[in-house]
Amino acid sequence: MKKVGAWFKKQNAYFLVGLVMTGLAVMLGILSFFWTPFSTTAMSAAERFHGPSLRHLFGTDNFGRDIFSRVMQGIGTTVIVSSLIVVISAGAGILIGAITGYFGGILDEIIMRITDAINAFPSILLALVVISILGSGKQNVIFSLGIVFAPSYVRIVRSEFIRLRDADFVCRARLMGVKKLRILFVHILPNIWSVFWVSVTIGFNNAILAESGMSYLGIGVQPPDASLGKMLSDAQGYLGRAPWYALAPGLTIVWIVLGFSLLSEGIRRKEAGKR
Amino acid sequence: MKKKFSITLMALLLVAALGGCAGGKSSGNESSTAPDATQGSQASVSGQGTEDPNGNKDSKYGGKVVVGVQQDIDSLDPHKATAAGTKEILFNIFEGLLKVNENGSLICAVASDYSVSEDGLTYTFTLRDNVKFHNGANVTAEDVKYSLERASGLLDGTVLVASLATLKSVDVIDEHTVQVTTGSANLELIYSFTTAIIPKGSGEAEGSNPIGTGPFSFVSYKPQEGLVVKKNPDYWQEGLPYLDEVNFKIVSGADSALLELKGHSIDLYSYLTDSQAAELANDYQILAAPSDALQAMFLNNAVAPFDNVKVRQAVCYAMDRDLANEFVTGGNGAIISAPMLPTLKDYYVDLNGTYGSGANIEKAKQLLAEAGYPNGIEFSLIVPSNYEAHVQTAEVLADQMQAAGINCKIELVEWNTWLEDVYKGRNYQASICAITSDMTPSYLMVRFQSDHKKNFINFSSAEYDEVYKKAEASMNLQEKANFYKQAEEIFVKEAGTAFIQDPPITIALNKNLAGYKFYPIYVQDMSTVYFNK
Amino acid sequence: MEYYIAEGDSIRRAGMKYLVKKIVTLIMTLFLVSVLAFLAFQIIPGDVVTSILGTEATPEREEALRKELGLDKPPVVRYFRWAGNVLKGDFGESYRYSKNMNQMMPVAELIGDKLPVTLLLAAISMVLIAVIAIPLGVLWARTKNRFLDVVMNMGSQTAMAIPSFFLGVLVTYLFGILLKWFSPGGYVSYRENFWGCVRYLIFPAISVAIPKIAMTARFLRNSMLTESGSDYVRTAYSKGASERRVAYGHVLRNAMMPVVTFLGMIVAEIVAGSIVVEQVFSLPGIGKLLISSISTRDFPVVEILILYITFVVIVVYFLVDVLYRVIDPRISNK
Amino acid sequence: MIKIKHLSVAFDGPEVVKDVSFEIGDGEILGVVGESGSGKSVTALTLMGLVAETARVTSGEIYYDDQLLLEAGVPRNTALYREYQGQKMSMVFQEPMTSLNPTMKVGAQVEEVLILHDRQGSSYETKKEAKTPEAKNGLAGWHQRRLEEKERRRARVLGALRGVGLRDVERVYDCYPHQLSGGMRQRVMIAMAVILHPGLIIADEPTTALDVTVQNQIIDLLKKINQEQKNSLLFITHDLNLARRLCDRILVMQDGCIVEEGITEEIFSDPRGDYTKKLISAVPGRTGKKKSAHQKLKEAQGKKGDGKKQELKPLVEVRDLSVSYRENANSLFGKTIKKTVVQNATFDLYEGEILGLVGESGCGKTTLSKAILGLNKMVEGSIVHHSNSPQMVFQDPYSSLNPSKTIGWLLQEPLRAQGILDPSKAMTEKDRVAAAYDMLHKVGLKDKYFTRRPSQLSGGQRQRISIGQALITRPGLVIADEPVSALDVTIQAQILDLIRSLQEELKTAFLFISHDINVIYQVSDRIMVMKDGKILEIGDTEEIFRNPKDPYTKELLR
Repeated sequence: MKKVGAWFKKQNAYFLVGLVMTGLAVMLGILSFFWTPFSTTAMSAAERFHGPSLRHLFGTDNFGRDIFSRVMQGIGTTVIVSSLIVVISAGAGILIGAITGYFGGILDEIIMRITDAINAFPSILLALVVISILGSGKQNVIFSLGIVFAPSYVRIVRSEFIRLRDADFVCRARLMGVKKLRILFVHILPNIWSVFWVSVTIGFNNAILAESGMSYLGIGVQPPDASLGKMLSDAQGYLGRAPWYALAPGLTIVWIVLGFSLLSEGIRRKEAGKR
Repeated sequence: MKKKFSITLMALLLVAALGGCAGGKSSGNESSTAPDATQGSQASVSGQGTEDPNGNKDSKYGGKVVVGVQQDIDSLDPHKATAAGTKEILFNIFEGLLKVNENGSLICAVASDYSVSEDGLTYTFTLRDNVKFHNGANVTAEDVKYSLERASGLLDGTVLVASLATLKSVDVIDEHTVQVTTGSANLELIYSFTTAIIPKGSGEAEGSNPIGTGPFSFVSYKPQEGLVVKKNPDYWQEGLPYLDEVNFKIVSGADSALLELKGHSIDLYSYLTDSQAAELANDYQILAAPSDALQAMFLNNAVAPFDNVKVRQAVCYAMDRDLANEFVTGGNGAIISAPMLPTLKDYYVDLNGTYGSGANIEKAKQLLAEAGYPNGIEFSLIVPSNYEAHVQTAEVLADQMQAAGINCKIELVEWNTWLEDVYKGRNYQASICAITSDMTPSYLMVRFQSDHKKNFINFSSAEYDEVYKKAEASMNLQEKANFYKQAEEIFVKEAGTAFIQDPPITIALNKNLAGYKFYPIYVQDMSTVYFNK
Repeated sequence: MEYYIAEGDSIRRAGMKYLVKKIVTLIMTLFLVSVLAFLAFQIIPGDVVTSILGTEATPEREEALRKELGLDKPPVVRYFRWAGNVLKGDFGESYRYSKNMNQMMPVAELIGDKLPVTLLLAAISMVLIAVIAIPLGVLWARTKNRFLDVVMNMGSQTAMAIPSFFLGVLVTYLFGILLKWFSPGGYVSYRENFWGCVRYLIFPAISVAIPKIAMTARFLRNSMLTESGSDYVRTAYSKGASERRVAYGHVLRNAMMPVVTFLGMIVAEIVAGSIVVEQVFSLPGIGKLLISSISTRDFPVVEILILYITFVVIVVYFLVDVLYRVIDPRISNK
Repeated sequence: MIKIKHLSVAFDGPEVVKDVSFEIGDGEILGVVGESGSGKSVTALTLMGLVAETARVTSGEIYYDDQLLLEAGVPRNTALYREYQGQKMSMVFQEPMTSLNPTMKVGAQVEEVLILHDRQGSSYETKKEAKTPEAKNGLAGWHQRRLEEKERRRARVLGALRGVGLRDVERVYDCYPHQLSGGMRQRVMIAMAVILHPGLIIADEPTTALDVTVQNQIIDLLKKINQEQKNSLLFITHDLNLARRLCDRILVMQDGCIVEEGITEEIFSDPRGDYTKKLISAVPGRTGKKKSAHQKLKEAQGKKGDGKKQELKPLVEVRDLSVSYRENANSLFGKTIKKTVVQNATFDLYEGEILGLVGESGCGKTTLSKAILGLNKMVEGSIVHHSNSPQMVFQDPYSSLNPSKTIGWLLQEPLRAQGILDPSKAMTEKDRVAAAYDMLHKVGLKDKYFTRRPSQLSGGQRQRISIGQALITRPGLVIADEPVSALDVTIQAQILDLIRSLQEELKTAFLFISHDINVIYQVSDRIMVMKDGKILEIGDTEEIFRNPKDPYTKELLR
C-alpha cells in the first residue's frame, strides 16, 4: 500500500481528479451489468415523476422508472459503444495512415481524397446507409461512427509518419536491411504513441458526444436499452415538470467527458515531465 | 414526419338518394375545457348567434393567430395533396361543391343544392349564386366542370382524386347547374364531391398562387417556415371568418414545439402527448377529443409465431390496454378490440369483453402452451421512431407482457423504412402503429380482405371475405350494418391483430381564443376561431 | 558575404502551381462525394415516391408519380442526367417543396433562401468567438496566479464537454423561459426584420460558440506559452522592453499564426451547418433542411446540400492554408 | 566598469554559479571560457537581468560603474534594469537563426531599441537634436514631428547597419529575418547591440553556429567595434582558439566556479590549473598529434610488404559521380530543372583507412555520403562497393537512435536484420545478447546502460551507442557525417579517440565528414577538401597541411 500511496502523491492534480471521475463512472457502468438499485425497465405508475430523493437518487421518469439505474446502464452502453467506436476508427487510422504516410505516391493521393470525402459527408446520412445495410441497433452506431471518425485518425497518423519516415534512425533501419513492414510497425509506430494517445482521448469524447447526438435524433441505441443521448432527447419533453430527468443524463455525459479530458491532460503533463 | 396516415374525405351519414343538405350553419354544444375531456363524446367549442359582420368590430373580429404544424406542406395543389397535414390546412383555402361540418355530416358549400338520380348514376348540382373566388371572379359552371374533370382524370387522363375515377362526364346544363354522370352506383361517391373547386385553367397556369373559395386566401408559403393566409372579406358564409390572418408555422418536432409553447410564440398546437399537455396545463386551454384512429400491435399473420391463431389470441389476452392508456395517453384514449371506431355507433359492437382490457396472464400462458410454445415466444416489434406515443406504448407493453412469457425486442426504425419494410414489404413479425380512418365503415374493414393490397397483416379468412362482400354490396342501411358487425366478430375471434386504443388528439389553445371546432377527420377549421378580448 | 532574397515572381508562379493542384483535388472530391451521396440514396430503404404517397400508395399512382419525377430510368442514366444539369447550372427542383400551384420549388432558390440563416448564425458565432476567446487566451497566457489558471483550465474543459444539443436546451431554458430574454421559436426571418433576426440568433450562436471559445482560448494560450519560450523574446527583453510590450508586440504576433488556421477550421465546421442547434432552436437553416430532406428522401436537395457543404469545407481549408502562407513570412513558398 | 562580487545563482536546487567574482575594465575584452554546464551563460544572463524567474540569486552583488544593479535577496529592480538594458549594456546571442522575431522586419526590430530608449531621451544623440528649432505645434505639427522623428530614427538604423559591414542596407531594412543568411543576421544583432553605444556588450558564443569563414569576419567586426567605441566586451565561448585571438584577459570556468584568471598569453604559455591544461590539450591544435597519424599509415604500409599504397585494396571506387535532385521549376508546367549538388567526384576509399572530407555546410558532403550509400536516386557516374552493407553514423545524437527502444534492443537490431537477410549469419538470441554486451563494453559503457532508453543517456553516450550499432555487423565501411560537431570539446576528444581505437581494432574503413578542419586533421589519414559540389584537393593529411594547393584550403587552414 505504501508503494501505491507514494505513486499517488507523485501524480499531478489533473491526473488524480480525472482518474477519480472516470474511475467512478466506469465502475458504475460495469456494476450496472450485474446489479442496479432498481430494474432499469420496471415501470410503476405510482412513482411517476418523483423528484430526486434518497430512494431514487436521480428521481424517476415518465414511466416511473428509476433514473439512477437507467443512467448507470446508460453509462455502460455509452462507454462500451464509444470505446468500440474508438477501437475501429483508431485501428483504421493507424493502418491507412501508416501506409499512406510512409509510401506516399498515388495511393496516398487517392486515399486522402476518399478520407476528405468521408470527412465532408454528413454523418447522419452515413448512419442511415449503415442502418439499412446492418439493421438498427448498437452495432450499426458503432460501425457508422467508426467510419465517420476514421479520417481524423488517418490524418494524424499520416502526418506523424511523414515526419518520421526520413528520420535518421529510420534511414539507418533501411541501411540495415530491415523489412518495410517491420520498419513501419516496429520502428516508427511506437514513437507516435504520445500524439496518438491525445487524439484517442479526444476521439473518445467526440464518440460519446456523437453517439448521444445520434440517439437524440432517434437513430441509435434501441429502447428499452438506456443510452444517455436517448434519455436526454426523451427528457426534453418534460423539462417543465421534471427537469431532473434531463439534467441527470446531460450532466453524466459532461462528467464522463470532463473526466477523460482531465485524465488525458494529466497524462500529457506526466509525459512532458518525463521527457 | 407525418403523424397520421392520409385519408380520403368521407361523411358519416349515408343520406338516402334524395337527401338535401343541412342549412348553412349549425350549432353545437359547448365543449368542456377540462384537460381530461370525457372520451368518446364529440367535443367542440363553437356556437353563437349570427352577428352582423360589419356591425360592431369590437367583440370578435381581427387578430392574428399562429398555428403550430408538425409537417411541411407537400403540395399547394388541392387535387394533388396527399398528406393529411396538408389537407388539414388547405381546408381553409379551398372548398368543394359540398363540405363537411364538425359532426362529419355533409353541408352545401359552392353548390346550394344537389339531387341524385334514381339509379344513383347522375348527380345534379345547383350553384350558390354569391360565391366568389379569392381573385374576385364569380364561380361559374365552367370552373366546376374544369375542376371535376381535372380531379377525375377526364381532363388529361391522370386520375388525381382516386374516388372520382368512376366519373363518366361533367356537363354544364346552364349558368347555375352542373350534371355529373358516373359509371357505377356507389352510395359513398357523394362524399368525393368535397373536392376543391378552382378557377378554370388555374391548375396549368405558370406560377399561379392557389385560388379557392374558402374563408381564407393564400398570402405566402416558405418551405420549412410556414404558410400564411388572410381573411377572405367576401366569403359566402356571412360573419365568417373572424381572424384577420393565420400563420401555419412549421415546427421541427414535438420537443422544440414544447419550448416554443412555453415561450408563447404559438397560439394553437395539436398532437400534444399527455405529458406535454400536463406541462402546459396552466398556460393554455387543453382540449381533447378522440382522434378516430386505431392504435394496435399489428401481427403479421403470415409469419411465425403469429401464423398460429392461438398465439395471436394469447397476445390479445396478455395485453394490458388500460396500463398503456394510463401511461401513454393519460386515460384519455378509448379502449378498442375490433377494427371499428366507437364513434361509428351504427356499426360498432363492443367486443372489448372477448379479451378484456386488463392483462389475463394465465389464459395467455395456457394458450401459448397449447400452441406449442410452453416457455413463451420471442419476436421483434418494429415501431416508427417519429411517433413518440407508439414508442412509449411499445416500451410499456414490452415490459408488461414479459409476465406472460411474451418477450418482444423493440426495434425503432425511420419512417420511410417502416413504410417500405412493414407496410409495403410486409417483412416484419409485429409492429405498433395506428391506422387512421374516416367516417366510413368500409375504409377500415376493406383492408382485411385476404386479397386486398392494403392487407399488410396478411389476415386471411374466407368467412370474413364473404361477409364483407355482402356488407359492401347491400344497399339497405340496417342490413349493411349487421354484415359489418358480423365481419368484426369474425376478425376478433380470429384475433387478426391486437387492438389497443383510439388515442385522443390533445390540443393546446391560447387562453383568450375560442370557437375552435374538432372535426372527426383531419381539418383545422380556423374560420370559427375568434379572440374574446 | 553570401546573400539571398527570394525573388517576387517565383513566389507567384509557385503559388499558381499550388492553386491548380488544389482546384483539381477540390473537383475530384466533389465528384466522389456526389457519387457517394447518390449511392447512399439507392441503398437507403424507401424512396421519395413511397415517402410522398405514404399509405395511400396504389401501384398505379406510384407508377404515375415515378414516371413524373423521372425515377423510372435506371440509376446510372439518372445520375449523369442530374450531373449534366448541375454542370449546366440547373440544380433541379425539389421533389417535396412546392413553390406555388403547379411548380415545385427549385433547389437553388430553396437553399438560397435558407443559406443566409446559417451564414448569419456562423458570422455571429465567429464574432462571439473572436471577441471573447482571444482576450481570454491572452489573459490566461499572461496570468501569473495559479488559481486563475486552474479555474480557466477546468472551465474550458467543462465547456468542451457539454454536448451541443444539451447546451442548446439549457440556453433555451435559461434565457428563453426563465429569463425571458428571447421567446423560443420566435425566429423572425431576416427578410422582414434583420435586426430582430440577429437578436434572436445570438442565443443559438451562444450554444454554438461556447465550446469553440474554450477550444480557441486554450489553443491561443498554449501557442503563446510556446512562443514566449523562444529566443527572440529574450532578445526583446535584452533591448529593455517591458513585459506588456513583449507580450503584445512580439509574442502575440507569432502566437496568432496557428490560431488563424484553427479559427479557419472552426468556420468550416460551423458553416457546414450545426444541425443539432438548428434543430433545437428550430432555425430554418441548411442543417435542418438537410435532416428533413434526408427523411423525406428529397434527393435533389440533399445532393446539392452535400456538395455545398463539401465545397465550403475544402475552400475554407484552402483559404486558411493560403492565408497562413501570406501572413507568416517565416514560410517561404515551399 | 563592471564589478561582480561573490555572485552565486541557484535553479530550484543545486547552485549553478558558485561564489563568482570578477571585474571588467573600461574598453577591456574579457573572455569567459568553459564547457556547457560550467555556468558561464548563467553568469552573463544574470548580469544582463535576463535569467529566468525560477533562478534565485543566493549571494553577491553586481555593480555597473558604481550603480548597484543586483543584490542577493533583493528582488530584481526591473525599472532600473530596463533603463540599462539596450542602453548601458546589450547582449548578442548564440543562435542568429531564432534570435530575431520572424514576423517583424529587420529594420523595425533594430529601430525598437531607439524607440524604447528615446522616450527617456537620456541617450547622448537625442539630447543634441532636441535643440533644433521648434516645429509647428497642434495636430498637424505633432504628426509632422512624428514623421521627422521616424525619418531620423530610420537614418540612424541604416547607419548602424552600415557600421556592422552590411551592404545594400536599404533593402536589408525591409527584409524579414528568414530572407537573410546566418552571418547577416548576426551582424543585425550586433548592430542592435551597439546602436546606442552601450558601455558593455555581452557576446554569448556569437559565432558557434556560423561557418568558419563567417566566424572570422564576425570576430574581426567585434574587435573593430571595441576599438572604435571604446566599450568593454564580455566574450563567452567554449573555443579557446577564438578566445585567444580576441580577448585581452581570460577566465576559465568549471562547474560554476572560476578556476583560473589571467592575461591571454599567460594562460596559454603556462596554464596553472590542471583543468585549464586539459582544455588546451583537448583543442585539436596543429602541433603534437601529427606524427602519430603519419606513423599509423607507415605501419599499415609496412605490414603490407613493399610499402606502396596500391597493394591496399580500394573498398569503394567512385568515378566522376554527380548527384542532383529534381527541383520543380518555377514555371507552371515547365519541366523540373535538375539542380546538381555534387559534380563528377572521383576518389577511392581504401580498406582500413580513415578518409576525412572537409567543407562548409551546403558544399554537398552529406549528399555525397548518402549517394555512396545508395540513398539518393538521381545519381550519374559509377560507385563500386567491395564491402558488404556499409553503415552510417549521423550528426544529431538525439535523432539517430530510436527513442522508443532500449539500448540492448538497438544493438541487437542490426544483427537480427542481418540474420534475416543472410540466414548463414543468423544468430541465436543468446549470442545476439552476448554480442550486444560486448559492443557495449567496446564503446566504453557499463552494463547498466543495456536496459536504459536513449532519452536517459547524454549526447556523448548516445553517439557511442550509435557508433556501436554501426560497427556491430562488422561492415567494411562506415560513413560518419559530422559525428562530433554537436558535442562539447572534451567529449568530442573522447569520441574521436573511440573511433580511432575501434577503427584500428576492427579494420573498418571510415569516411569522416566534418566542417571543422582541426577535427579532420586529428583523425584522418587522408583528407578531401570540397566546395560547392566539387572536390578541390585530395592528399595525405600531412601533405595537405604543409602545402595546401587550393586557395580555398589555405583560407580554411588560417
